[in-house]
Amino acid sequence: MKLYEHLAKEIFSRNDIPTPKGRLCRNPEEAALAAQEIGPVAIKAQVLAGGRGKAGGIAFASTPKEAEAAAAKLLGSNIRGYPVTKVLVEEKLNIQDELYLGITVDSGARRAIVLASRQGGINIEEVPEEAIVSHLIDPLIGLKRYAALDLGLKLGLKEGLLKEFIDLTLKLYQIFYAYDAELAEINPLAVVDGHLMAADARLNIDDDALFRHPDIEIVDEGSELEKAIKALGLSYVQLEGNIAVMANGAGITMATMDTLQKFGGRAANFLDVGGGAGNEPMAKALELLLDTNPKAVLINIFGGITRCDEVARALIQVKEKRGLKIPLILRLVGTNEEEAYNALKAHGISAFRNMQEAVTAAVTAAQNA
Amino acid sequence: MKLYEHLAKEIFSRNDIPTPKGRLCRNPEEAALAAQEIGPVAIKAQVLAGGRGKAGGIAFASTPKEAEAAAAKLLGSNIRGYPVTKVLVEEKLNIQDELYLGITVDSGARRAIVLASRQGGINIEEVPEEAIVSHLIDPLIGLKRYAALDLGLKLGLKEGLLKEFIDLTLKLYQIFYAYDAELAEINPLAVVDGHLMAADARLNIDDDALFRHPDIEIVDEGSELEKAIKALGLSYVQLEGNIAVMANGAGITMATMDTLQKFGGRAANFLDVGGGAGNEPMAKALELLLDTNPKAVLINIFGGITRCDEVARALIQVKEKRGLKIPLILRLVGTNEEEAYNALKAHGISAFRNMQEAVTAAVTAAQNA
Amino acid sequence: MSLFIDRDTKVLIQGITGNQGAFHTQQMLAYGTKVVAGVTPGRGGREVLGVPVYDTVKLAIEKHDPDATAIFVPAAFAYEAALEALEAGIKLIVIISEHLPLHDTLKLVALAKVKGATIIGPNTFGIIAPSRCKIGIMPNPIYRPGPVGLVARSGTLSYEVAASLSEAGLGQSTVIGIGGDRVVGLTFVEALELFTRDPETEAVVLVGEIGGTAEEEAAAYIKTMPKPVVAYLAGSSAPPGKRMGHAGAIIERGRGTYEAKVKALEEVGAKIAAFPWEVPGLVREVL
Amino acid sequence: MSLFIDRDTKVLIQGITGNQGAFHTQQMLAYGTKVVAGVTPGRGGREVLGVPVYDTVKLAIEKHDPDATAIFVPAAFAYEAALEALEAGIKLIVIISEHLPLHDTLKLVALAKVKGATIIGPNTFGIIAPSRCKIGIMPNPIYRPGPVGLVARSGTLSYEVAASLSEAGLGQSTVIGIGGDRVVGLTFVEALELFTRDPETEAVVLVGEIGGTAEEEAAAYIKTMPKPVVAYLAGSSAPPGKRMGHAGAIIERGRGTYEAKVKALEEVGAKIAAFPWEVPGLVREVL
Repeated sequence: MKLYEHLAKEIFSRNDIPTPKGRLCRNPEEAALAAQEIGPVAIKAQVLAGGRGKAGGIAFASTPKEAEAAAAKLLGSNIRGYPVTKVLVEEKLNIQDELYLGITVDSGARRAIVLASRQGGINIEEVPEEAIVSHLIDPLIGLKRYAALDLGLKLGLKEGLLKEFIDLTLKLYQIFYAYDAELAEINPLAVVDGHLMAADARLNIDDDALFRHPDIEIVDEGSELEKAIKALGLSYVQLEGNIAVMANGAGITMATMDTLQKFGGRAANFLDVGGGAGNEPMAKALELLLDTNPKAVLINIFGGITRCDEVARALIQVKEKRGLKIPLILRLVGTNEEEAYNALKAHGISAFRNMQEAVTAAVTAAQNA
Repeated sequence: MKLYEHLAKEIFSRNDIPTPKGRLCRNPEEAALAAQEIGPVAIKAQVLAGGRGKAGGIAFASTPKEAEAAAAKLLGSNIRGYPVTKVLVEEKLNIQDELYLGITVDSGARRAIVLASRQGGINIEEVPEEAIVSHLIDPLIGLKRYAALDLGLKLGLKEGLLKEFIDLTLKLYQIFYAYDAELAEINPLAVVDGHLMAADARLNIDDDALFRHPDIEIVDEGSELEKAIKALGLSYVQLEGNIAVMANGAGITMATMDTLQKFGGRAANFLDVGGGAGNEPMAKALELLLDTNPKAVLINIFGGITRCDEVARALIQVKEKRGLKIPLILRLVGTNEEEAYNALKAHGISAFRNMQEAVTAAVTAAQNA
Repeated sequence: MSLFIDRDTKVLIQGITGNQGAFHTQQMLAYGTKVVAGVTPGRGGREVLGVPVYDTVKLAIEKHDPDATAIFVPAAFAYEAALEALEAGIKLIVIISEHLPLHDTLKLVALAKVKGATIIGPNTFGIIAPSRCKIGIMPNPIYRPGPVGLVARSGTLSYEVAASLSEAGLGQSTVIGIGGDRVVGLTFVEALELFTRDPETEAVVLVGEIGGTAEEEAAAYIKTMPKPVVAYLAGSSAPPGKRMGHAGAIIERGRGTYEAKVKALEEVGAKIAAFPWEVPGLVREVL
Repeated sequence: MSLFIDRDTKVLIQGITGNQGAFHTQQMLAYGTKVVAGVTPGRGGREVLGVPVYDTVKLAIEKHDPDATAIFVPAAFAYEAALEALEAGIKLIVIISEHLPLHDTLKLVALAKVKGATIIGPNTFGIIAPSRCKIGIMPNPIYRPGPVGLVARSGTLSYEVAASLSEAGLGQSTVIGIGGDRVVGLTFVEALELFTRDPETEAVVLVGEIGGTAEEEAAAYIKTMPKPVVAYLAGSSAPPGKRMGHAGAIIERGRGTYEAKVKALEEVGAKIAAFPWEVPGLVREVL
């Protein structure tokens, strides 16, 4: 889960990482007041989209009036599809230099990794590999001062900045570790008046560890539909196509979407009902899918833990309740397959055993709809 | 460093280990007041000696008057050589059962170890090996619930007591770890009204880790002489004999004492000036030794880091300052030996190169003194 | 013997009294797996389907000396369950549980190395040696013994592939699910190494997906691997996944996409199936 | 080659710019030890006695690839210094520093095992292969090459014994100080195992003392050890040491005293010297 910049900065600041003076504002008046208190400010849209600066999500203002106007313009606007409801009004920094510092998990190395560069800022991803220094963290040891020192020296830092870099890196790791983060990032790590400061802040918490952090407010920017389906314990992503897809397992759901595309169709969503969800959530999710009015629905179930008869039951339940006006193509094989087919037959629902045939049928149905 | 029972209990209690209600009292009046507040009480001498109960260091009182009398008797008395200046006045527990729980470091296994027994109390050391259960703690893993559960089950605990035992063991380990303890011990771990409670508490902090615990008050029960010599950074233990011993290194100091004994002498102390102490502390320590009026002084130096010329300088300095009325036998070999002998000769001090001869001379000197 | 497990492998089930644990214990017993004991703290002394239940792994080990354990406990307790198995000396730990905190997995992976143990998972469907032993949650009927090694990240997709292999008369030597999480115990590369050394395995099918760099790392190994590899990768149509800030981009450096993975695998001679049902045909070609 | 070190062993000194570090670097150089680099954070770029100083072990390793390191930093920093050496991959770490917190040593010992490294110490005088290499603080002149292995807990007492051996014409193969702390990296048993396998060593002298159970554990190993052992133990006249509560008594179960140690060693055929100067004579008897 990504945290908003202002939340990440609050946590950084609480852990003694220097951050700019700032106020979170929900309306232009608050922004004006903040600017009055702070002086010249940057006004930053609080959205979770990447590339915010390039997308116009940051404005500057010298006076409260300018701040009010800039905030008014940002608030209510959209940054890469995310509506702006809050802005962070922050002291405008006199940045002398921009470094980069991040900690994340390197899946290949199966370790947390510190990454740092002298060339921070918005173009960090174009920085050549040799300008990035890194250190893999042994989870049995953690990040120690000597490792941070080694990174700082390799960046060519000296004296005061070197010492600040070491302290800040160790603190960032403490936050990364204590908050079960997947990412703790400062970009730019700005040099302001000869001192290091977190000009921006990112902190992504591992969703699977949120239960250990009841104090962290859940940030969920999904649509109502996404939230409703997630509430059923299922994994859902909205897409652009017109064929609703439901399958059991992330891999097979993706493979179903891929196959659809290769046969000329386009998935309207990713919905994984894997892991023995039971017929009730499956029926509810199916209803929610139907409510989006797709051209067709493709259900691809390879029954393992998911039992085919439960899938059949979910389908029958939905059909009984509201009928099936939208073409529904079902592929069903695996555990309790025969019971399922018998039940479906009794309710006039047909199904495929072959995935290719089912996908072809779904594409045809969507084209004819 | 051993902590007084009341300090250990304060720490245990702060970490949610149940301890009896109690008050630390410095005079009989305070004890009476405490008894008035608490009811029937146990009055426990706060000394660091083991076997306190067997030595009469614990009294019981039903009334404030009795408590006052018992405290008056204990305060100012001596328990195994330790003067009693404070008593802990504690609610008298209705103990149904006594268990034992301790965590220490097993030097052989090079791991911390949890030890527990159903047969706690003052005779715990006579409990047969098969009545003790234990678990070695992997420092990379720590003590986990499953290990505490395993111990509790092996003790035959059930339900409520089992759950309490697990929680308490995990808390004791947290204290052991957080306080850099060498020992965290509850004996007896009492069953009172069907619940576990730390009727006694021991917490020994690793001297070498005290720098990490500036909040812990240093408890030093040594004599003035011991404190004075320790303040010089040297290692000193008072003994019963009449030949003062000084050597460089714990092993050779012990070996010198052993040799003395085998030749019919007895060491008055253990004084290790090893590790390149320099001539100033050595001279001061020697003066302190001379002040104890031993029959003879035996100095045994095998110079490695300790340079013989520095030892000689210390000796000459003391001789110049106050003369040497007490027979001083010096054995000196190793680094800068020649310079040392030359300097000593100039000041009329003789020395042995052979340890056996030096020891024999010291024994003879003491006998003739 | 197949990789890790065989007919005689004695299996412990941690979390045996839970719904998932009990259901899959039944399935494993039905498959012929020697499930010798179960563990659920607070439930010692009971039986589940005739399998004795203990309060701790240590107590179970004292009586049954299992070779492997399968962990079915909820995510919040899975870390300690795996530690318990590691500390008790079990050398094969299959973590079926999903949603383990990432930092927990990092520690487990490091500690498993210390203890000389193999962790399969977390979030895995398990491991099966067809007709001999199954430790996991995969459906019983779809596997057949044979010469094809199968290693996959995701469960149901691998069942699809395994079933199509079996239908085509291509049995499997061992099927391993490495788990769907970002960090897992046994990696593709390690599984491929094991298949390389396994005399029963003649070809390997790798079922991967977009995200991470596991397939690219596998490709680097396949370059010098003497046995043929066929791969199917899911995610060709998926939009770019959630990115882990700049740091993720710096580490991945363009890897992780469908195109990058296909390119890496094709360059080292692996055959790529466009659809799951194409896998058997490609395996026939390389056998 | 002698145990761990030889003429070509390249040595790093951590804490080289401190008083102790600089003094003993000089002594080691004078002995012929190949001190290739030193480390003191904040002092990189300097030289000490011609030895280049780096800020971190990693930087020193990149240039000099040392085989071993000696740690001379103050106790509060020794833990991280040793970790730094371990993480950097150095396989022999001699911790001269004394007063390391016990819990730090416990972690270091466990991590050294993980990293496949040997820690000698803490609180050791070091290790010396006479005339070839010295990593430590022992006096240079007292050792002679020869067939006697010497392993000791305490420094000066071992110098006494080594000097008496040398005077008697009995040179030493390797002399190791395991360190005076309650918990140490290399144990008596491990040192004895190494001497057993060392073709240069014909007999071993063990210098122990009261407290702990290291000598009793050594005795259990000596029982099956093919080479003769002579022991001197200090502490016959010492009053009982400070006890670690009941827990200490439960663990020691009567071991740890002078009498218990002598009995254990005599029972397995080790010769016990009553005085340090008796050691050479007993060694002659068994050689």
